[in-house]
Amino acid sequence: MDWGLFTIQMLNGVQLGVLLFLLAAGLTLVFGIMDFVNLAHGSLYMMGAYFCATLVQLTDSFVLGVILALPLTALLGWIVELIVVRALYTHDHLDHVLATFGMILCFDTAVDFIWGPTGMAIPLPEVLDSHIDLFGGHTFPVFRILIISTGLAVAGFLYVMVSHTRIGMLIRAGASNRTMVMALGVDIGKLFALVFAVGAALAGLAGMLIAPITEASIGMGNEIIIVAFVVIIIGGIGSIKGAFVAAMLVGLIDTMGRSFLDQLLKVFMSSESAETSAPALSAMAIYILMAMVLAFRPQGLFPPKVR
Amino acid sequence: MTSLFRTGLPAFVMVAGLGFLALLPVLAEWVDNIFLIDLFMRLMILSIAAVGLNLILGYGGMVSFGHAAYLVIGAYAVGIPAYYDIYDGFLQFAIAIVASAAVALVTGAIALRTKGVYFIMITMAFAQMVYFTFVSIEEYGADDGLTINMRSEFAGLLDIEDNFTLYYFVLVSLIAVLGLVYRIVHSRFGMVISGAKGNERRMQAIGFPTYRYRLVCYVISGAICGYAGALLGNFTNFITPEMGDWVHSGELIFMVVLGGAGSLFGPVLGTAVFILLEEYLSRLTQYWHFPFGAMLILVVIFTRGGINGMFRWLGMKSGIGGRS
Amino acid sequence: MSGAFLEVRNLYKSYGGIAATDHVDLDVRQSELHAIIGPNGAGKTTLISQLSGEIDPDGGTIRFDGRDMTRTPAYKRSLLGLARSFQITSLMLDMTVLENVALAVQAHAGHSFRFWQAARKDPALTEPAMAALEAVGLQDRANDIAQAMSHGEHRQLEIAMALATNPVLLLLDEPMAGMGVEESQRMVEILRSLKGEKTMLLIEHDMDAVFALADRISVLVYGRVIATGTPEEIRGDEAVRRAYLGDEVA
Amino acid sequence: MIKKITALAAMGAFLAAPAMAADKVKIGFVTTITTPAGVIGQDMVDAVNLAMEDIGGKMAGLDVELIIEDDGFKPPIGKQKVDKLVKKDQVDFIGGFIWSHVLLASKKSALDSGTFLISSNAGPSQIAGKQCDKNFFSTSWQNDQTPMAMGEVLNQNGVKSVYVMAPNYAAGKNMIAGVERTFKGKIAGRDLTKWGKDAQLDFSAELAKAKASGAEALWVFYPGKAGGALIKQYEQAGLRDTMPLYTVFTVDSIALPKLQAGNLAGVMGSRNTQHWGPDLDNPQNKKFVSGFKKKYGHYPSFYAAQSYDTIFLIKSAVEAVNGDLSNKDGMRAAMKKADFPSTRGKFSYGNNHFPIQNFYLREVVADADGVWTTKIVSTVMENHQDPYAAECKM
Repeated sequence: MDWGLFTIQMLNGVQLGVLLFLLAAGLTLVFGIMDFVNLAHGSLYMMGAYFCATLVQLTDSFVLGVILALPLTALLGWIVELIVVRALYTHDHLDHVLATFGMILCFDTAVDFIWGPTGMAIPLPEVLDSHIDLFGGHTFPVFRILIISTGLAVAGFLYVMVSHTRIGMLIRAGASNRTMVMALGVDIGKLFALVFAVGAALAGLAGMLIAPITEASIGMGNEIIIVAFVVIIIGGIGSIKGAFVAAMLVGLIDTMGRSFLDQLLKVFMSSESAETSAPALSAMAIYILMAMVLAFRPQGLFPPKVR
Repeated sequence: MTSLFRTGLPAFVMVAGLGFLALLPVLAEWVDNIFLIDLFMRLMILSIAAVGLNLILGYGGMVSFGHAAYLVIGAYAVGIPAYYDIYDGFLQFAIAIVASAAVALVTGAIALRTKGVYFIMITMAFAQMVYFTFVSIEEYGADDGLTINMRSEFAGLLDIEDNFTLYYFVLVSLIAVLGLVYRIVHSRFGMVISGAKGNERRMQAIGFPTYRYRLVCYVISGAICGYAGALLGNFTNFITPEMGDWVHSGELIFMVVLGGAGSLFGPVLGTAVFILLEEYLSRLTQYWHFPFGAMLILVVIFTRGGINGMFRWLGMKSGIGGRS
Repeated sequence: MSGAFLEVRNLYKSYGGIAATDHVDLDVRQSELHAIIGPNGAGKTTLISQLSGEIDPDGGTIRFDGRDMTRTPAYKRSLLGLARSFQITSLMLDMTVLENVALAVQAHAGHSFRFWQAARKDPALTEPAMAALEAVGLQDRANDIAQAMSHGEHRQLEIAMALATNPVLLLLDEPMAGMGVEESQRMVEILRSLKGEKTMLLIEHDMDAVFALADRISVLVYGRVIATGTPEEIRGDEAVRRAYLGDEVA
Repeated sequence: MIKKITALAAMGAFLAAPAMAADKVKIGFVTTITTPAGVIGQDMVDAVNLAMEDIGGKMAGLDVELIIEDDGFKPPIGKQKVDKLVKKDQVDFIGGFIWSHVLLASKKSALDSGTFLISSNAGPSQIAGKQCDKNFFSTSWQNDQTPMAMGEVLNQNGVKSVYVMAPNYAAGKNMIAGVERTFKGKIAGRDLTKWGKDAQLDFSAELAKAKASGAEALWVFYPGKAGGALIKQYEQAGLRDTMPLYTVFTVDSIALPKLQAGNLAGVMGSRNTQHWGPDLDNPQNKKFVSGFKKKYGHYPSFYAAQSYDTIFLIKSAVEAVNGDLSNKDGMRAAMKKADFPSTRGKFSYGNNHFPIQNFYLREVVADADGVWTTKIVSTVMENHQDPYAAECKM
């Protein structure tokens, strides 16, 4: 066993995990508090990436681009909540799925129309574009370290906010008992809009962090959103802690699968089939995990207490 | 007013619709556009799948977000034997039905333990597993798909190699599936299914082991989609795991809801609107997904119950193809 | 073994450390109408839900007609002759009145894995269903959608559905809740007409109805049975008076 | 009612479809317009439009009608579009096809109907070998050939071990087979990554594996946008100093502008193999490259060159039969001669209708205006025929 490689892959897994967490945090709050299924959450991830790419080109600064793109994505989220989502709260989950499916189509086409089909690269400043040396001749890209630390910082911030502030108290209460929050005389409409906008900004942030690696492109959110749903289902809908734990689990399983599963499969099958099957099987692993969790804990790992 | 599941379609509309479908190949020849046959064949095959999904979604209130998986299973039930030069249609279709039913039984047994959105997501998860299973099988083309060189053979009874014959085979299948679903939803079994949709707790309290009934219903629905998948494999002559992607499961739901969930002809209507819109909008502009998506949002926000609901919403007293 | 028709011993259920039913003992005799009263939050509905099998108790036993059914699933208890009505109206609202009752009949007419014959015109289902509707006076509304009916009629329909399963024991969870005076009066008449024929366990807040109907009464407070006896005995019981009746019945 | 209305509307629209005109050459062109891969399709469509202008919209005096269809990067959609072209539009030729799996899915529909099918890019081994067809022609190459050339280059550079990465689809597997065919050293490891609609673009785990494998060099095949992403991550992971990068179909005129915009200077001087280059010296290529740059403002890609060739190949066939489009045998025989001005210069067709042609080593350089492009360094394989031709019984 090459422990250096193992460590690097753990880091890669954690990096994927925090990215998923950023995406899942907003999703789980929106879902938990408003009981709203938002397939189009991935579109906000994409919009964040495109806003950021455009702003980085305009300002020539990655940091400035991100700082400006964040409120812009939040604003977009707020507008979406106002125009479309608000009208859907009284509908059932099936309607949510369909309407937000329609939103995905609209967002993807709008991006195609505005930015073209090519996709956009986000150039990084030199410091971030390099790598650091680890033990045993291994290296790790600086930017991925930035992703990990940003994700952990956001997780910490969310934890403090949810467990120690009044807004957080309302959010927790909302996730477990909606009527109670309304009984407290809180303007539920404002709370929803706020949570939706924050969720959008977090999704956008995830998009901004991945785009310098993979570029911003149309439909980039459509597959990862499904994984984000897997994360919040495993974690328990409405639970930030659950989202974090599940995101790490999923990130590590996926990355470790891609890294080591082919080696493992070669024990049983020809190396060629192993190389073809390994990526598919590691992608499948997270769904197996989810099915198992649901079979034994139908409410996920950390369901909010009262429901 | 006594019946719950009225077809609602005046007899002459149904006859006209079926008559149109029956005459279409002739019309297509006449206007020298045999592509119409392909278009309507695809429409009918997806209609069968939508009718199958409607059995659990519309009548049973179980929102399966993974029914495209059964299309894939059905299609590979034709494709894999064909890969080994086995073209016996009876065998292929039997495999399609049995395999989809078996997968539905296993996954349904787990999925039906959950409710609401958890059910939606777990059915999607199982569909993803099916998808990745076929992606991982190198022998049958993995991601690249599998070409089917010859269509199913029915021991001299029927030769569907010809598009004309296949077209009528599909049409008869559609009518048969509609008839089957009509019978099922009006039977005692169907009463239990729609009762459990209305109030599962109460159904248990009056003595129904609802889980078993729902599971059987889920299995029947999966088998119907598997059958549609076998037709699809024959029709396209080319199959890929991508047919089972979650987006296609979403589209199936859309077809059902668009036409009016829980009505006999609703899914057919919804599929027709979906396929024809797709065909025409995509011809008008490469940005056709935008109006398509916007329409979807508007339909959902302003109507409940699809096109049917839309007509009711517009003030037309009796909906079409569904109960009013 | 006391030989009671329904025998509950030591039944225990807690939520997050708070006991909803706290070691309840209860005997319901054959053919009696046994009422359970108690203040809000005393655990009455939790008790009934355990009896009907919707909630699993944490401990204790439930015996019905001599057999242990503490862990028997709800639908099986129904098939054994135990029927319940719900406190919050619980119907198949998008179906017609007749269909609601016919389903209850169907549940007890063998398995329903019958896929071909139309069920709605099956006299084997509709005739007993109509009879049950007549018993509660709803025969004229048979073909209306359940949703369209008044609250009082919903409660009557609840009873009709319970009756249609041909039960030997009826668990009635506040059948008169939210009813006007006239509607309550009707319900009392319906229950009176069933007395002697069916064994009934009645949870009710309407004390006039309870004392008019019940053969025996048990008083549940904070998940505990503090007294059981005839209406007169309960009226005279000091503990009950202190704990509960004192401010409600003068 | 609605059903009837829909049906009537459908009928009306279909009846209004243009009637067939016999005095027109109809060419269907299937490529990817939507999805991020649409950038390749756009380059191809641009080249086809340029070719149409250059021939004045006519072949043997007949008007040419071009019908462009989007395959959405998905094999089933590509097949549907081919069905439509064959049955509804009743085209005489179908060109295009970036992706091997789309071509494999579509070929039965086209060939069963007797329509000429011309691949402007994809060259899966199946069609070159056992499944070759008299009505199929390629204006590109067989998938294995370009990486075979690269294998030779690796040998020449004395590389002893290499780690290979490619997307998991028909062409990716062919490409790996190609490089392994000629490369004499050791394959230290292989990764096939998810492709298609949900293509994997984050290669962190794979690059870490490549590094840990101790291979001397990294060989990749990543067409389209994935190529840019891979090169970027290769740089970020600091592999440039330890593992030189060898690519096929990854660094091209589609990736380079973006790499230049992102100032990924590490790609400068990197080497790749190809049968063509914008600097290839022949009159047709000069006309094509300068015309393309003038019209669209950037260098054409090899996809564009092959698409341009496609139109000229068809033109040579139509002219050989003087516009008698029913004379399929005549047109086929004409195409077999490869008697048309090609951007790659003179070449001939093998028995399987794949070109027998040269492969060059190219290097990334800046041109006189500072624009990043490629320059041909040497010829790696001369008049090379693909290894599957022998399996083709034709």
